[in-house]
Amino acid sequence: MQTIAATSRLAALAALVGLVGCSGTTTTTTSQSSSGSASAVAGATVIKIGIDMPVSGADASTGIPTRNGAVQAIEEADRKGAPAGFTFVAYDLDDAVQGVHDPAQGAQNTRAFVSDDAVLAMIGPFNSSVARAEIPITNDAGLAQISASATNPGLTKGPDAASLRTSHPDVNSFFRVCTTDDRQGAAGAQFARKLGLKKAFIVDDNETYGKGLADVFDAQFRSLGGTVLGHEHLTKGQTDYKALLTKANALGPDVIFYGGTTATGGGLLRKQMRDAGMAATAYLGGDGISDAEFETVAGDAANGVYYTVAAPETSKLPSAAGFVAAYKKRWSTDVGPYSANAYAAANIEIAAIEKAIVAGGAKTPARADVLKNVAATNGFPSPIGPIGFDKNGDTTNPILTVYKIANGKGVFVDQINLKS
Amino acid sequence: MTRRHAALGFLGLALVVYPFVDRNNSHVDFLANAGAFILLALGLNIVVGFAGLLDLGYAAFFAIGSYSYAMLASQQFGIHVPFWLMLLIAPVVAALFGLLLGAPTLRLRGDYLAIVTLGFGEIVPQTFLNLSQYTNGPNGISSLDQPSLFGHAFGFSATPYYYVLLGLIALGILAARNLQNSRLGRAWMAIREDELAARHMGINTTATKLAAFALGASFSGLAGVVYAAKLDLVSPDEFGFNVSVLVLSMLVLGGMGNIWGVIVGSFVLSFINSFLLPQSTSLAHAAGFVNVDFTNYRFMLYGVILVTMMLFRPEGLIPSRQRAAEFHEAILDPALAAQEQSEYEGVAR
Amino acid sequence: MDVFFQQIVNGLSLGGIYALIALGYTMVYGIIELINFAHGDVYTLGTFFSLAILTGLGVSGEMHGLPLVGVVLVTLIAAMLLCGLTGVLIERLAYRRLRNAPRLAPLITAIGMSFILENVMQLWHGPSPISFPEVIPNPAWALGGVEVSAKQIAVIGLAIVMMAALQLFIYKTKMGKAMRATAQDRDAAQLMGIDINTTIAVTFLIGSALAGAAGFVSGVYYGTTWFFNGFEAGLKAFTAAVLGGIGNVAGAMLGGFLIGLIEAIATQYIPGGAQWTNVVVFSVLVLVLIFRPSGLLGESLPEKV
Amino acid sequence: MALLALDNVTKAFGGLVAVKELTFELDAGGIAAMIGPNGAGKSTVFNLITGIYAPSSGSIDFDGRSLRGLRTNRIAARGIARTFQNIRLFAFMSALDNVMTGRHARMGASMFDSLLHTPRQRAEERRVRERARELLKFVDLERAGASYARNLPYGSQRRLEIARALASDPKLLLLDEPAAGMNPREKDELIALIGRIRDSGVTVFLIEHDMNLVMNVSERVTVLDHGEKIAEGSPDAVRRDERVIEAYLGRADGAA
Amino acid sequence: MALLEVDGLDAFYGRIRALEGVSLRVAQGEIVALIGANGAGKTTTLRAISGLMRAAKGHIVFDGHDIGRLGPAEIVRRGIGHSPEGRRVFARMTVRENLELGAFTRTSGAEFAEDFERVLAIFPRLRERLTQKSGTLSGGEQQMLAMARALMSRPRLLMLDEPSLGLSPILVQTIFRVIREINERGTTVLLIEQNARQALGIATRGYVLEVGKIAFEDTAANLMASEAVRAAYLGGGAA
Repeated sequence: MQTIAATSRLAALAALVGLVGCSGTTTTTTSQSSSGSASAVAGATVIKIGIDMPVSGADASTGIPTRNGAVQAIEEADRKGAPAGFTFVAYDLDDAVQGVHDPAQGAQNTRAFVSDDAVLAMIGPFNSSVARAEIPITNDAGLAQISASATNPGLTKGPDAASLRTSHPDVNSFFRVCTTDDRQGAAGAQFARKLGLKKAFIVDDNETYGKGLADVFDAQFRSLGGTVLGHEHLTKGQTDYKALLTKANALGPDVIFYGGTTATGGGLLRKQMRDAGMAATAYLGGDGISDAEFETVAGDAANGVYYTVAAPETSKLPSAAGFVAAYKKRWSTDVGPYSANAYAAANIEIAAIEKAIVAGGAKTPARADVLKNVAATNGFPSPIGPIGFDKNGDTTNPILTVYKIANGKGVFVDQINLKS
Repeated sequence: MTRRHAALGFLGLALVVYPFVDRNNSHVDFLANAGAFILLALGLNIVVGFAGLLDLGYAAFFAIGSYSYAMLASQQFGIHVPFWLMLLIAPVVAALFGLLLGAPTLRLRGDYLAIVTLGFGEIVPQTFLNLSQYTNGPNGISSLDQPSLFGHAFGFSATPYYYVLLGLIALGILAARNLQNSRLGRAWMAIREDELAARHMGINTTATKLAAFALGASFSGLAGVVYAAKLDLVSPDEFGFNVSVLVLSMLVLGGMGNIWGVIVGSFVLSFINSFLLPQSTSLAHAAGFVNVDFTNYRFMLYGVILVTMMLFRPEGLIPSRQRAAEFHEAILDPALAAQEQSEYEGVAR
Repeated sequence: MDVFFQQIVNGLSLGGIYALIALGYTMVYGIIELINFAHGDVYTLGTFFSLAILTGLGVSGEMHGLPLVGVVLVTLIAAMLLCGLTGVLIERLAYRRLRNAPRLAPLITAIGMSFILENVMQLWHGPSPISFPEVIPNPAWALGGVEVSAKQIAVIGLAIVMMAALQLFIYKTKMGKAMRATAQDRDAAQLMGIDINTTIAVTFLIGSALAGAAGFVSGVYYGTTWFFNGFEAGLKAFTAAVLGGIGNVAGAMLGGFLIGLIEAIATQYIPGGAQWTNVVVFSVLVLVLIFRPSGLLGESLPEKV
Repeated sequence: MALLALDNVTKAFGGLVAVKELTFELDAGGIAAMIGPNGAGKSTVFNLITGIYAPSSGSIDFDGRSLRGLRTNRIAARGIARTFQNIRLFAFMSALDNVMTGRHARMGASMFDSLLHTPRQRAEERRVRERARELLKFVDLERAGASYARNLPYGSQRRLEIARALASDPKLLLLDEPAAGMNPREKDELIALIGRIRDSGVTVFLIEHDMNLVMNVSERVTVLDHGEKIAEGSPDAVRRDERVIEAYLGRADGAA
Repeated sequence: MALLEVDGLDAFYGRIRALEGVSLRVAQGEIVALIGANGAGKTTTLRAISGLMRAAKGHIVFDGHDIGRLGPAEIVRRGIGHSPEGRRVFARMTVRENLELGAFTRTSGAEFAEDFERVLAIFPRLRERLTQKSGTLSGGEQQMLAMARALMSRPRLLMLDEPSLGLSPILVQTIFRVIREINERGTTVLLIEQNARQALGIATRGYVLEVGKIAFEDTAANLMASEAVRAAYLGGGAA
């Protein structure tokens, strides 16, 4: 008897999945048109652009502004008027679990995009480790995917990237509007040498992005004649780095290079350097520490820190001013380091979709057509300058910026264009 | 008996035809993921539900199963063991690790055992992360071999995995039921009830507990293989303490010791996790509450489930008769219980 | 050699925080044989409370002289009190009902409480790390090549003072004796006229208050925290309690300092040591439980007949 | 040759000597008893025989082989079964499952047999279930098979514990105060049951407080006081022994 | 009126009935012996009186007040001392600390000092062991400590559960002498003993428990002479 009861309850639940699943889809559709635009025409065909970002947890401070950039582009496009009979909506999902970006969650989100026929392109993810889980899926589905911020080189280049393109080895569906860590790491190493720093101690957070960045810096710094005294990986959740810093200090480094994010320890590491008697030692990191959080956590010790960002400085680009103002108006906060990137990425996809609609005689375009158009992007005007993609999906506009923190704010120091 | 068989048959049939009825791949994908967790829960149920050993590091065996597949069926070392063979190998590997951990620790008292397993659960993924020369560290191992059946590759559709899991769960249920009604199953129950008396029945308590550990681990290893193949990736941060607690919550919610309870518990929690919370979040966002994210509070939910269930219905929603009785009637005279406990601890070595 | 001694200082100051948390674990385990999983989160809550109090006092920067002493005392005591009350509340709501239930039940409840507390903190301050004002000036002194900062001295000192006070309390006061008696034999304690509900509540009060003190210290020392901070710290503190001999106050202190030292020494002397600290610490836990479950200072009682 | 032989066995806990230089033999067949006041060390003797404690000195032989160093489960497999002073049934298992568990040591099903329910395993289960039913019948519990052990009346629990012990086909059955808490009618039934067990060829060795029962069933009595053997012999002889009376009722002059 | 009156007590362990309608009374100044075989329910009766377990039915009236619903701590405060079976001294605490705990409900330091001296006068052996951990005491010393500890609450009724258990004959004599001494100093005693002759030897009256029920109740002298009691212990005598 008990088994029967159990079985029937199980069956009822199974039925419920179907129900909620269906209703879920419909509600999402209707609701998103409202979030997309008030001018959405009733009965218009909905085209969705998937957005996958970590918008909760430790990554939220950079994930949310990035998502906002993409959402803003979609809203603007819709307001401006999508091609007749169509309306654009954002379909955004969170890939953070328990406050930390999660590859499995990202993969699940991507599957949700792929299985929704209305999704013609996607933006995201934020993190490289998540991208690794997603690329095989978009590759399989032929869904154009542009990341604003995933900088790990292996996502687009070399055997690593090839291994991610499982289903269609000849087709690339993953693009990014940021430069890669090899460029960022190289830029960091160049800049460090330019400052005359000879001996580096490298610390990374043992995550895809941080370790990747640190590994490139490690190699580049050596090849530029520097000495690497040590290279250590942090344990997640650790808060006390004094022992590690004591170990580093004993070797007498000129600079601590940190590969990782503020959330994974970048700010604390800097803060504790002073306690470990290393206040005078230089500290250099990547874009992972390019957030306000870093200044908050490190406090006074933040001053003097250098970091690179894999994007041009928006204030230096006249094309950015309009975006920055609009962003502030829409979200009532300042732009994040990757907001403009995401905005640009979304616009590239929207343009590709519109082009496909026009070419296809106002029918809902196929994903393959959209993908083709995205891949063909060249000299696309954006707040971060003209954008084009090379055959790997990387931007042809590899401009990096170096900042130095002074009085608790990042100040432009140098712009490095690696194309030259 | 016939009604029960009919109900089961109907359920089975419904599950088999489901992907043909619901063409939404994300639903099938969800069900396949839920299936992996059902498999995990069935395994943990052997350890916690049957043998009464609290294992807080169960995700470690999941990791071991996943990494076995990733290392033995990918470009990583150029080894390409077929998926179907891995379904045999990985459970054995996981079981061996279960023995390795269990052998020295199973004489510990229940709560100490829980902590040791928790420690083990922390060490294993950290080790996979740190040994980056073999595991690619934080990047994990990607592009694993795609299973294929009669020349048809599984690809990225969830449907084939859904069927594989359906089959494995059916086998898992069968295995769990067989175990429960056997010499070994009785020995587990006996140990849970009274370890000292069990020894007097000629039961080798250490070996019997080890068997539970190894068998539970093997389920986890099996789930790991399928999960890794389906995700096409393993990375060290998928196997943390929260996964162990999630599976434990499934057991607590459904009813420890009851196979159907455990299945329902894991299904309900998977459903809430992967469907209800994200969908409600979307709804909230649509309604203008853009900063609401219900998925953030899934762990709050686990916590509430664990606490309220233990306080008010410790036997779970669909309890095993025996467990229900234990929780509700076992509150004997506390002094007597304490005395017996100390008496027993005095003699146990 | 300087590096070695520097690491000793690093290890001791890290261990001081573990020790303070471990005291609560050991007390609660001693009296009701429950691994109070939520204890690590009460510790984090201590940092959260301290931050709220400092914000309430309008403190956002370094203080000096008398105001410093006043602010530190007020914050410390208030955080301890609030954490203590939280502990009592947890015991009352979640554990008391299960005092005679099968052992798994309270342990599972404790895990649940831990998750609930973490999420409450997440609701409170969001999921990102939050920063803690620099209240205490932090001069450092070089002692023959070894750098010791004021905060490090404060951490180690506070841990030792707290433990000494706790020892005094447990051995010299009536309530302390009631706690020890209840820990050894609950029935016999009742026959002495000891109200065990009160005694257990007081144990939670004190243990949680010590975690609150640790939370305050950690806020001042690291200047940051986040809602999930307590999980790992709690686990390590529990390891410390087990290493020292669970139920033993001095053992918890010893274990805490040892775990801190092990972490520091492992970082220094294992190549790439920073990424192995957790593995090393949890291996210690596993090994201690296997080979010496009674811990370093644990008493092995004469066998009961 | 003796079935069970204790030779100069001493067991000390810390400073406390619970059993002191105890020597006695038990022949196969028949019913023997060990009596003595509370705390005399009787249960300790059982715990020594069943391997819960290791003797501090001395040796225990069973069926011609030493039990030294054997763990409890191995000793049970050798053919010594027991019941407990404070009933230790598997409270939340059915009576039938309790008895079937008692058969554990005589069953051959491996983990894989259990997992796969091999034909061999199924045949064995059938046999064991059949045997368990017989045993329940043997102790007059044939209708209690499906009940949880703990839901049975006290007297039935005692008998169930005996059935469980008998399930392993022991050569020697140790009964630790089997009549404790029983009413006179239950005691009579118990006496009859113990007789039937003896008749089935199992040697019975019991600890008992109830002298009536001891005198009625046992052929040989060993008296323990303060861990030492103070008398041994037929029930009648033991009952008349001054030291025994003194040990039990206390010294007469103590009352004065 | 009796100091303690127990009326129709029923108690259960799980579903097993341990006591069935147990009634007994102890008058001021008496020593009452409660005897019976193992498992008869003697310890359960004491545990119910001191509040360690709750009776399912019946009344327990102490000094005119119903104490059946009170917690053990309050019952101690009202004047019932209970030295439990198996001594249950706090093994990891010193003898002195054990005695201090015995006086837990008392607040007056002066009274404490007085009682401390009084108790040590009764048990001079304990004085030599004051700083020793009580777990290291011999069985007899532990028994003395358990009794001394119970006396430290200055109880009006002292309940002793098997005080002679496991003690050598010579120590048994001492213990019984002390019980009588305590009684003579004004404390009423309820005594559980398996050493029936000894117990009845010092008791005023006695009760015989059999399987959870009171089987006999009489003056100690009558019970001692009774064949039924003899039968209950040695068996066969009446047959």
